[in-house]
Amino acid sequence: MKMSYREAIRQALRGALAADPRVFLMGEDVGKYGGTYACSKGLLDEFGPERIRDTPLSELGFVGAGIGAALGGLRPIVEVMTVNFSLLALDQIVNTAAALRHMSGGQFSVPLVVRMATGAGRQLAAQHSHSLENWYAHIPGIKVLAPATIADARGMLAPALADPDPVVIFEHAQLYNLEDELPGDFQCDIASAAVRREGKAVTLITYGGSLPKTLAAAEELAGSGIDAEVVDLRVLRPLDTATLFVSVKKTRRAVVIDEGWKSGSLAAEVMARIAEESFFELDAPLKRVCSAEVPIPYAKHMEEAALPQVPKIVAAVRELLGK
Amino acid sequence: MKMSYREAIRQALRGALAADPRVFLMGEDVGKYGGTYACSKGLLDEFGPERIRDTPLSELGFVGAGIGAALGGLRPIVEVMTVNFSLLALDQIVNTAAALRHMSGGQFSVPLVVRMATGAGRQLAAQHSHSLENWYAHIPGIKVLAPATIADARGMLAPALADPDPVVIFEHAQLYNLEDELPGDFQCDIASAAVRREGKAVTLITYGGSLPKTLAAAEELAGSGIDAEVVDLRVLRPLDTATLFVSVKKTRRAVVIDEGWKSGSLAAEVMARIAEESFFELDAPLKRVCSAEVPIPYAKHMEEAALPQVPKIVAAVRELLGK
Amino acid sequence: MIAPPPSGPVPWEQDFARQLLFDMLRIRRMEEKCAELYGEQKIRGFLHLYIGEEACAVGALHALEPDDNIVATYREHGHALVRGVSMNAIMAEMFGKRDGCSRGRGGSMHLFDAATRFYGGNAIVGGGLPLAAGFALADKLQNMQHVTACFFGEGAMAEGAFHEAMNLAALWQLPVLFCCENNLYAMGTALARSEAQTDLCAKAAAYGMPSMAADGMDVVAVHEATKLAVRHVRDGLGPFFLECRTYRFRAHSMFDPELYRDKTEVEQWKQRGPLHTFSARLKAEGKLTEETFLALDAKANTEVQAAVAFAEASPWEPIEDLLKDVHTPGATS
Amino acid sequence: MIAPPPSGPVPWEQDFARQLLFDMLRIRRMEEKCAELYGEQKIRGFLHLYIGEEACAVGALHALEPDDNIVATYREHGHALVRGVSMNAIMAEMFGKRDGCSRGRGGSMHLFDAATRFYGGNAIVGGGLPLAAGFALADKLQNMQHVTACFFGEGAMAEGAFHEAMNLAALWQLPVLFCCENNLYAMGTALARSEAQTDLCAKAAAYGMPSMAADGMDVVAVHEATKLAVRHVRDGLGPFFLECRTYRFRAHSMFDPELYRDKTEVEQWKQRGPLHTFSARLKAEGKLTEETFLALDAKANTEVQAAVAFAEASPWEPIEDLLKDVHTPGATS
Ligand SMILES: Cc1ncc(C[n+]2csc(CCOP(=O)(O)OP(=O)(O)O)c2C)c(N)n1
Ligand SMILES: Cc1ncc(C[n+]2csc(CCOP(=O)(O)OP(=O)(O)O)c2C)c(N)n1
Ligand SMILES: [Mg+2]
Ligand SMILES: [Mg+2]
Repeated sequence: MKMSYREAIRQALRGALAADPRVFLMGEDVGKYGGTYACSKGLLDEFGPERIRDTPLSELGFVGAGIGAALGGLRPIVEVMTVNFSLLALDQIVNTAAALRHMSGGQFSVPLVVRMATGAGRQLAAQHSHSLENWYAHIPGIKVLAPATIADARGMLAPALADPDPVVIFEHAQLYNLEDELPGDFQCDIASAAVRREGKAVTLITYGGSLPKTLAAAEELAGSGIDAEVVDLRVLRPLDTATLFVSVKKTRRAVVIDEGWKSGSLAAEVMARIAEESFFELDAPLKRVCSAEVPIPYAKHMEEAALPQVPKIVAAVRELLGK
Repeated sequence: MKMSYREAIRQALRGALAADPRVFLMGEDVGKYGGTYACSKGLLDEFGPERIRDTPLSELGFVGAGIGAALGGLRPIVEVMTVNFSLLALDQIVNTAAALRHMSGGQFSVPLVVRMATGAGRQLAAQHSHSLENWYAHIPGIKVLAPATIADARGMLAPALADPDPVVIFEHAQLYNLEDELPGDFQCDIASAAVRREGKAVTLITYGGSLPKTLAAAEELAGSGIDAEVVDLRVLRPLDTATLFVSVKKTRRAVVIDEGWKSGSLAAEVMARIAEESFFELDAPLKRVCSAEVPIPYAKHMEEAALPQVPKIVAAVRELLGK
Repeated sequence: MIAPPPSGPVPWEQDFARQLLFDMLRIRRMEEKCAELYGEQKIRGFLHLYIGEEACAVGALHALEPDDNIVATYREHGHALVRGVSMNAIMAEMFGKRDGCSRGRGGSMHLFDAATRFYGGNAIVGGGLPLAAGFALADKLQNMQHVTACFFGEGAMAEGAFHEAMNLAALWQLPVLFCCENNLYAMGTALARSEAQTDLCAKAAAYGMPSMAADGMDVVAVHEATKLAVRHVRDGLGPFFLECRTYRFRAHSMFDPELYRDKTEVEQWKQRGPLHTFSARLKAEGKLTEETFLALDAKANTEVQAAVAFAEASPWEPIEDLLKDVHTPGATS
Repeated sequence: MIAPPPSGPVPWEQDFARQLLFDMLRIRRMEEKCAELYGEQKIRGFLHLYIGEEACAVGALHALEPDDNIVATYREHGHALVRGVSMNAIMAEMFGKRDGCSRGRGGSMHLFDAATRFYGGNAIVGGGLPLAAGFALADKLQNMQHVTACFFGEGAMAEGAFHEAMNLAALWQLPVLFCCENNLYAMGTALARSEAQTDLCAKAAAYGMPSMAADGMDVVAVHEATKLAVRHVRDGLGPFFLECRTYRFRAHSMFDPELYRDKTEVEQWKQRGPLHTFSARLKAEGKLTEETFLALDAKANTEVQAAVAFAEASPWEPIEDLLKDVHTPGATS
């Protein structure tokens, strides 16, 4: 069945709410407004205002309340409208949700799911275009997911809710309108990376909103005889490095594509892992295509220039291969 | 003259306040209490409550007020007691201080200095032991400094204040009691890394609170004939990679020591830069010694086990060199 | 809470009254055009229209001086315009062009203008409030009798940033005018579903801060209230909280399906629209004729057309300049 | 603001009165020992003593039920103890030992105990408040008549987290008892230098939340006030704000040089110390003899000695378990 990423998220939410009375959705405008990205449209009518809970503008407050509710026996899905506003809630996520289990000597699990839109590409300018996935991926005690396909959009929520510990899900805002076939069995793990395209010449490693661009680049490269393998990280913390190492062992070259700003990016972590563990498998330097180090500008041509794009990925691979 | 890191910071503050009437210090307990780490002891009496300004517990509010005051013509030094509490202020730092100049088309500079203590090692447990330097080093629009010596503690504040853009200074809490000779000329740049020890066998790259440990490890290694070069990053954003590359070209091996949690660390960024630019200069995989991926525990033996320590650095180098 | 001044005949010279009417018209016509241009994809990203709320910015900003500081939100076209940013520069900014007031870097949500001390243009709800306290602190420490006027929506009052800034301003007696544009909705969330206490002035009382509520649909009420408030602040008596009760006639942004409110509610508020009620009042008082009104309206439309032409003609910023202005050029460090 | 109950003779059975006195003694003796042990470097990190404030935790917690949730701060030894966490487990935790209530992972600032629903132990000022709202939301949605009691200092009230949590609790009518321990200082910052409005109950009014101020040096006043407050919350009438006016006799932490307050101020407050005033009152009313008092005190000291011995004897957590409990074991994903 063909469906949009948005609809896949919506069905995942609906399924989770129907399956477990402890599950509820909470966040700014998830209810009456129908969700900023319309992911929760219709759910208020179906599940009522207690379980589709509109919050005031209080990111720190309602994320913290989500943690408390999780400790209190519920299974909250907290929607922080976008990663940009999650900066206001980081204290609760890092200092409480992520740390609580360990600092209580293992007494409390925090079964909280936090969802947020991420990324640029819609001309929303500097304060609405962050890709801070690597900030979250840096924090012990949480899992970080980046569904990049319709199947993962549909499938990742259930295992995230089943996980007894906090899980943060990044939905790239550019993906909501993506349409694709939803496989009959969309159940999935939240532990492994996925090879989205097999190839032998180079490994392209990416996640989230950059996956479609990377696949398009791989197609273009295939046209000129360069056979790229594409690995979708899917899970940003903990990283499934085994899958990466197998691929790099085969291709002996890797380029990482990551919408985060270059310095301090998740791309750097992936490169570091390879440089630590697969150094002798490499025939060439590691490369990355990241966002330019600039607050994302509004003007379309400037924004495009700031983000990873198909031609840049293609060029990076060609440069690496000397072709 | 011998002095402590704390005293060097205090003299830097005093010098800055005396030199420019636009400079003022603001933060929790900087005044009457004398500063949590006693860095501002005596300054209230000398400069008065307008310029040594105690704030309520409102990290988001007073950091934002610092930005406004900087725009309004002053030169605020905002002390966020520790990086742990700066999580509450990140929105203002990232979405306003760092972005304002670019998103206004270059109309406004934000000459703000934010100081904060960082790091673990004092048994303060999970919520008081963060090393989030790489979060800050990820953000375009700010500079990030990590004075690790008495000279830098004394010297870095003046160029930071002279910088028209926001500068974040990390003072490692374990360094405050460090004593050393203050050179007569402590003026310094806030652009370059520094080679703190010359050597030929391996490059040890570090910053902040890990510098003393790394130097101690280098001494120990020297005892068994391993001659390590030690590079202190000093400036975490933008990275002075030229100095790193020169060193790696000489030693052909590098180990990065970073108190941040391993995944997504600044160490990863340093490794990525080397793997991109100096790959063919390397004779061995890159290595790093970081904090274990765990909220820092209270018990002394557990905390020590979680952090980079001299023996771990020594062991990592030996492993790399096969000695 | 201080009582608002009594209503009555418009207590202004004819020229001043017409100026304020004209400013409201300029905002209205400019934004109507913006909505059109959004449809044509000339303007992109988020676009938050101020239509219906014009009396707030016009009434308030005309009570301020050129040296005062203005801090606003993503719904700030009107504030920028009334403050004196040229319509050309605003329009070019929304087009993403080089002659935009933020060189195309900011777009609709990030209008900035150093010359008029217009400090944006902040797309983080509540983000401007701490900033405003800082401006006022700078003015106070430098012994300057400026006022910093900070505009924000009622939705922002649930954010911690609001409370921290209010406390700092009141504690340090900073010259800030906190100007809440209470349009009853934060996106789709009605005030009563976001605030336990819907009497917003009660929040100012929690900081010992004087406050006043004004009819935000009436430019006279807003202006007279703001004058009193500004007097208080400029006299060094500390910050002031002003609530302007208003309503937005349009959707929150161009993406909003408006599922959360009744058409009839919107229609009722439209009957109180700031433009036609004020012009009717001026006419009734003999301070305006239909002819003059039409002339003002035509003048506003001409300005809009010129602004669109200007924006169209303005060049794109060269891509090579992408990294420009991340840092201040020539910074020596 | 609701008026506190009138003072008068201690309105309690003798046993109950002695129990509360004993609990205050237990806290006092335990913490005096902690200070000593800090000097001996048995306890490290930050240690925030509650000495002087014992009436607050003792009075308040005795008004709560076992199924209620408790959320506290880094100054929580007393709360943990009165709530029923064993002194052994508390002391072992401060020693960093395996039998500590947080297995030595948390230390003084992070006491936790699932069995007594004692949820810490939060070292981020204001950090516990949103959490408390969440517990209460869970109880409300699950139709459980529990109360969540959240303790915090007056310094926390300047944090955005306080305001966001107060608003959520009031807006959703959540069963939270907000219990502010106003000891007049946040580290070195006196209340009047951190809050524009020093009448803290006025802040509750800004959320339409009922409130009461009690004499936090008087365990009777605190207990009676808390009973009323808890009744209100448990009856489903929404959250309640209780201010306990108290004072800490010791430094903020073991690093504090106490430059910010006069010795005489401290001495004056000590005259109102909760232990000796309450025992004097009980004696005057014939509910306590000096003998009984000494017996209780001896019993408390015995408990302390045993706790220290227990902590000493407890093994260290093996270093191999460093990464244990970052995630829940056996999580399948
Ligand atoms: C911190 C933050 N959270 C959420 C948003 C998304 N958002 C943008 S505007 C808005 C509603 C704000 O309402 P209000 O403050 O009343 O202003 P209005 O739009 O009505 O003028 C929301 C939720 C944001 N921009 N910033
Ligand atoms: C968010 C945050 N900022 C700063 C600190 C440092 N700090 C710890 S306790 C404290 C004072 C808190 O005062 P109050 O809330 O009155 O509680 P009290 O210590 O008086 O019990 C401060 C500033 C912190 N722990 N968390
Ligand atoms: Mg609004
Ligand atoms: Mg206090």
